[in-house]
Amino acid sequence: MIRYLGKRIFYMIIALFLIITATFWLMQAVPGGPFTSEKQVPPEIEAALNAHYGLDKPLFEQYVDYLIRVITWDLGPSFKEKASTVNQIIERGFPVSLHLGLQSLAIAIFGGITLGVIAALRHNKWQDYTAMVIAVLGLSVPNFILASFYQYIFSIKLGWFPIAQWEGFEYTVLPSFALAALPLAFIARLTRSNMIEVMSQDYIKTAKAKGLSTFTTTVKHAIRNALLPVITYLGPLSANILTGSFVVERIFGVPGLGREFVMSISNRDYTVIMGTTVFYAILLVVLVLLVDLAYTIVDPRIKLADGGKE
Amino acid sequence: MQLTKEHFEPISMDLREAEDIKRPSLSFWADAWRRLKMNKVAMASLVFLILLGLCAIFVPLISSHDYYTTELTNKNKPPSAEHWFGTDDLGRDMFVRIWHGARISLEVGFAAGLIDLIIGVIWGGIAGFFGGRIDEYMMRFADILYAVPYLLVVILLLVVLQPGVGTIIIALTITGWIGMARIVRGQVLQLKAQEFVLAARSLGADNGRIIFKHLIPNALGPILVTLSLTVPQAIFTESFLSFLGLGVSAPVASWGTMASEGLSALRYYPWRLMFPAIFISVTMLAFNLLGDGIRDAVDPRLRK
Amino acid sequence: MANQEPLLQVRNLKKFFKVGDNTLKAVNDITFDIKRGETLGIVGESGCGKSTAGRTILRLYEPTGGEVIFDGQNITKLNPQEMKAMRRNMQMIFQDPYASLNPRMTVGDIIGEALDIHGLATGKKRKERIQELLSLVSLNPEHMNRFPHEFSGGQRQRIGIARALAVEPKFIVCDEPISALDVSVQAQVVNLLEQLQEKMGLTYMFIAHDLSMVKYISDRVGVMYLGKMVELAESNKLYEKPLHPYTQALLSAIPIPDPEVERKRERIVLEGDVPSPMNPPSGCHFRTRCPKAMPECAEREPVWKEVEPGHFTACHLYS
Amino acid sequence: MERILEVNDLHVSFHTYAGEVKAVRGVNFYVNKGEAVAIVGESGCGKSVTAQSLMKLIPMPPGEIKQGEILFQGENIVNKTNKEMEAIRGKDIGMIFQDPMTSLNPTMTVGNQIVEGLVKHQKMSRSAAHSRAIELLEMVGIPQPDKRVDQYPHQFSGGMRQRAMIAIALACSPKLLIADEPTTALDVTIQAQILELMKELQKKMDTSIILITHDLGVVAEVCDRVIVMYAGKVIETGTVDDIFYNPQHPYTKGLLRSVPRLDLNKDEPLTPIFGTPPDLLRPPVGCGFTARCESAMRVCQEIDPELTEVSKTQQTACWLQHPLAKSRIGS
Repeated sequence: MIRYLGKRIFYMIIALFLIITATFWLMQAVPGGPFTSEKQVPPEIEAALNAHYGLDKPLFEQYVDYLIRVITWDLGPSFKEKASTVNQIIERGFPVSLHLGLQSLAIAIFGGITLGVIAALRHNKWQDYTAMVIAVLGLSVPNFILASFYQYIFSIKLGWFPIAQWEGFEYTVLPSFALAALPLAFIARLTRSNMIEVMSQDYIKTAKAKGLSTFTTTVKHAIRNALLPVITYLGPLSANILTGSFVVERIFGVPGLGREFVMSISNRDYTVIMGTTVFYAILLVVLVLLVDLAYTIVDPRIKLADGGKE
Repeated sequence: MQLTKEHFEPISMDLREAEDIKRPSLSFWADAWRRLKMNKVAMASLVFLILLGLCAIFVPLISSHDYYTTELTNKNKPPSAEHWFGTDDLGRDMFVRIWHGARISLEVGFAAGLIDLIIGVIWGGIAGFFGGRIDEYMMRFADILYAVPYLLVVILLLVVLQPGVGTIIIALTITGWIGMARIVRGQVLQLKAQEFVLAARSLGADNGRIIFKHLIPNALGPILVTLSLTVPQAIFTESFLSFLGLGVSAPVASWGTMASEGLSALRYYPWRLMFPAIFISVTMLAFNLLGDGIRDAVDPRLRK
Repeated sequence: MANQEPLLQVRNLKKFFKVGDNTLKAVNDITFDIKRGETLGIVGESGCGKSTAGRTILRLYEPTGGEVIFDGQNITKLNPQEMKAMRRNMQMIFQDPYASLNPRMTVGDIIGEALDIHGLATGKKRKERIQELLSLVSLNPEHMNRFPHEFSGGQRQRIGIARALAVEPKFIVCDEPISALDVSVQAQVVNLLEQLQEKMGLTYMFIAHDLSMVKYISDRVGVMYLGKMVELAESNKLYEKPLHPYTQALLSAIPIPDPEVERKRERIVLEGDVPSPMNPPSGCHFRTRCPKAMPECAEREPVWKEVEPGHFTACHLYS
Repeated sequence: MERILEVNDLHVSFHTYAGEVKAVRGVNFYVNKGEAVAIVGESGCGKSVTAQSLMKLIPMPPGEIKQGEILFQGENIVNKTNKEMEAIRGKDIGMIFQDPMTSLNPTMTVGNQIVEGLVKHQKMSRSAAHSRAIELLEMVGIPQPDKRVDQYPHQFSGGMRQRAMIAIALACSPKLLIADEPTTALDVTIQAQILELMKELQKKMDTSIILITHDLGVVAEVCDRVIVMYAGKVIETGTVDDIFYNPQHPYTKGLLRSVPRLDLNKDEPLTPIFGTPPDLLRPPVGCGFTARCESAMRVCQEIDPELTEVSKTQQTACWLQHPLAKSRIGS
C-alpha cells in the first residue's frame, strides 16, 4: 500500500514538474516576451518592473525562481489586473467554480447511474431505448451548444431561469445541467453496459438460486459490482467538467475561475494563464490519484501490495 | 402410422456428409460489414457523413457566394431563397460559411485521427510486441504525458503558437495518440499470448509475418472502434477552442467561431447560432452512432 | 530399430518466469528422453509446468537452463536461421481449438502458412498440398477457403493437426489437444493421432491432465508436480505399480467409468490444495500433502533416479 | 420410495436473433428422496438448461419453458410466480455451478454470501446467521472457518470456493441439491475431495442430488441412477448398473466405448462417434442421433422414437427396441 502510494505520488510529481516546466518555457516562447504589454511603458518603469520580477536575470534563473515560487504557492501578480495577484484571482474564482462543478458532478452521477440502471433492467425495452437516446445526445451535443440552447429556451423564451450572473440557487441550475450533460451520458452508458454484463455473471445466478428477491439481487449483487468500474472514470469526468466550465461560465456570466482563465487568455495575461494552468493541473492530477485510491479501497480484489490494478 | 418391415431397413449414413458445412463462407470483415449494413441507424449516419463530406468539398466551389465577402447592407438577414441560412453581422452568406466550416471540422477530425492512429499504432505496437524493459519505459512515458490534462495542454499550445488549422491539429495530437497507443498495446499483448501466434512461431514465422499476418489483422477491430471515437473528439475540441477564440482566425469560418459569434446575437438573430449548433451536434451524433455501430459490428462477443 | 539413440534428450531443463519481484519456477530441472516413434505422456494438475515444459522444449520459450538435444543436436544453442530450419522437425498441436487458429485467415492459408515460411510449395502445388493435408485429417478438401469459426471444435483440432503436419515433422508436442473437446469427439482426435503416428512414424510428447487418456495413448508416462518430474515409467507399469505417493494419489483420484469397480475402490484423498508455484515448499514439493511425508522430506530435495529398469522417481522413500 | 421431483414432457426454447433454439425437447424423468441421479451428455445436449429450468433460473427472455410440468413435492413449479419461486430456491432446492471462480460475488465476503440465504429463509438474525455460516464452512471442510468467513472469494483457492458454494447451497438443508458440473473446472485431486464431500453430506443430510456431468467416471462413483441426454431429449435412463453394463441406445454404447479405462490395459482401440451433434436451431425430424448412428434405419429419419421400457428400471428411446427391428437383427 505505502509502496504503491509512493510510486503514484512520484509519477504525479513528475507529471506536475513537466507541466510547470512546459508552461514556463512555452510562455517564454511567446513573441515579444511574456511580460510585454501592448501599451508603451516608459523604459525606466519597464526596467523597474523587470528588476522587481527578476526579468533581467538569465532565463534559467528565472525558471528556478518560478519553480520555487510555485512550490511555496506564490503564483505572482496579474499583469493586466494590477490590483490582484494570481493567488487572489484563484481564491476569488475557485469557490464559485467548485460549487458549480460539485453540483454538476452530483447531477451527473445521480442521473447517470439512475438512467443506466433503468436501461439495463429494462434491456431492449422502450425505457432502455429512451435512456440510450438521451445518452447519445448527451455525448454528441457539445456543452457550449447545450448551454446556449438552455439559455435561449429556458431564460429568453420561457423566462423560467435568469439568463446570467450568479446570485442564488436559481442561477446555478442551467449552468449545472449544461455541464453535467456529457458526464451524465457517459456514466449512463457505462453503468448500463456494466450492469448488463454483471447481470449475466454466474454469481447473479448464485444469488437467485439462494432465493433472494430480484430487488435484493439487483441492489446487493449487481449494482455494486457494476458501479465499481464507474469510479475509475470520475477522474477524467471531473476534468471534463472543469474544462467545460471555461465555456459554460462564459455563456452564463458565472464569475468563476473558468471565466477568469478564458479572460486571461483573450487578454494575454500570461502570469494568470500560467498560474491557473498550474493550479488546474495540480487539481486534476491529485483528483485522479484520489479517485484511483478510492477505487483500490472500495474493491476488495485489488491488493495494493502487488502494485495496483489486476 | 403403420410401421412396416421396410421402415426397419438399415441405411448407411455418409458420415462425411454429417460434417458438411452448408452456410455460406464469410470472412470476418465481410461479416462485420453485413452486420453494419443491417444497423439502420449506423448506415444512416454513414450516409449523412458521406453527404457532409461531399457538400463540404463541392458547395463552396459551385456556390455563387463565398465565405469572406462582406456585404454590410445585407447583414443579419434571416434565411431566404438568396441566403439559405441567412447572413451574419457582416452580411456574409451563412450557407457557404457552414460548408466551409464543415471542411475545417472534417479536416481537423480526420487529420488528428490519422496522426493519432499512426503514432499510436507504432508506439503501442512496439511496446506491446517487444514487452519487457522497452514496454515499461515507453508506457511509463505515455502514462506521465497522459497525467497532463489534455485540454490545458492544447490551450497552452494555442496561446503560444500561430493560430490556424495546422496548429490545432498539432495541439490535438500532442497527447491525443496515447489513448490509441494504450489500446493497441493491450491488444498486442493479449494477441501475442494467443495460441495461434505461438503456432506461427513454432512454424518458424519471423516477427514481420507475425506482426502483419497475425497481430494487425486481429487488432484492427478495436483500432477502428477507437478511431471512430477519436475523430468526433477532435471535431468537438476544434469547435470548443474556436468558440473560446483560440481556433482559426477571421475571416476563416469554423463552426465554433460561428457559434461564438451567433451567441452574442442570440436574442435577436437566433438562426446565426442555430445553424452551426445543429451542424456540430448532428455531425457529432452521426460519428457517435456510426462508432457504436462499428463497435457492435466488430465485437467478437456478439459473433456466433 | 535402426537408431537406438533417443530422438529427444531433455537434460536438466529449467524455465523460470519473473512475476513482479518473484520468480515462478514453472519448470525446474527436469530430465528425460523420448525414443524414436514412441509417445511419451506427461500428466499433472494445473500449474505443474507441463505445458511450459512442452513449449520450452520447442524453444517457444527460451530455456532458463539445461539442454534439449534433438537428433544429436543441442537446439538451445542454435542461431535463428538454424532454429528456423530445425522447426521443420518439431511441431506442436495446441489445446484451445478456438484460440489456436487465426480467426482472420482461411483454413487454406492457416495450413499454407507452414508451406510459405519454409518455401515448400507455391501456386498450384501449394493448393494441392493443402487439400492433401486436409484429406489426411479427414476433412473435406473443398473447405479450404472457409474460416475457422465455421468448424466445430473437433474439426478445428484436426485443422491444427494438418498445420503441424504440413512441414513433415518427426516430433510433435501435443499440448492438451483433447481437453477442450467433448467425450465422443476426443476419441476421434486420439485415433487420428494414432493413425498418423503409424503412417508417418511420428514421435509424440502428449501433455494432458486426463490420466486415463494419457495412459491409453502413451508408451511411457511422466508425472509432474510443481515444476518437477516426480515419476516416469512405462504406462502400464505406472498404473500397476506407482512408486511416488503423488502418482498413487493421482491414480486413485481418477474415477473409473465402472460402478462395480468404484464401489470396491479405496481412495487416497489428498488433503489441501496445490501450493503456489511461486513459493513451493522446501525439500520435496509434495511433502505438504503427502500421506507418507518424513522429516527429511522437508530438508532435502529427493534425487531423480532409476529405481527399477526404466522406472524413474524422485522420492525419499526409495533412496 | 417418495418421489421428490418429477419432470414431464419439458420443452425449453431460447429465442435468439437467428431463430428459436429448442434446447430441451420433451424431457421426462424423476428423482426419489435421498437418491443421486446423474444427467449425462455432451455440451449442448440440454442438460444444463434442464437443470436450471428446475429452479426457473434460465433467463426469460430469451428463454421460455414452452410446455410440460415440473412437479416438486407434488407441486407444479412451472406455474409458480417469481415470488413463490424465491421461497423454494435456496430453501428446498440448492444449486452448485460449474465454475467456482465466477459463481461467487467477488465484492462480498464469503460469510455474507452464506448469511443472505439464512436470513431470508430461516429468519435468523445476522449474528446468528454469521455463527451458522462458520459452522457450515467447517462442515464443508474449510480450515480456520472463523477467519475464512470474513474473507473475499479471491482469497480462496478453486477447491475452497467450490466448498463455499456447497455451504451456500446446503445452508438451509434443501431436499434437493442440483450440482451443475461441480468438478469440471477442478483438478482431479481436488475433484476427488469435492466428490467425497458431496457423498458424505448427502448421507448425513439425506438430500437428493441431481448431478449434471459429462464425465462417466464421476457418474459411476457418485450416482444411483443415470439419465442420458442427447440433442435436447432423454435417450436412455436406468440404474448405473443398467447403463454401464447393459446399455441399449447406440449413443450410450458409443459414449462408453469412446472413453479409455485407466484400470485396463490397452487392448482394444477406442471407438469414436463420428460427426457432431445436430444444430438445435433446426432440430432433425426423426431421432436426433440418426446422422451419427451406425445402426440407423429408415424409420429413424422419419419418426422420433419414444422412451420404451427395457426392464423395470431401464428405459430407452430407440427404434432398435421395436419388435420388427429385433426380428430383422435376429434373423
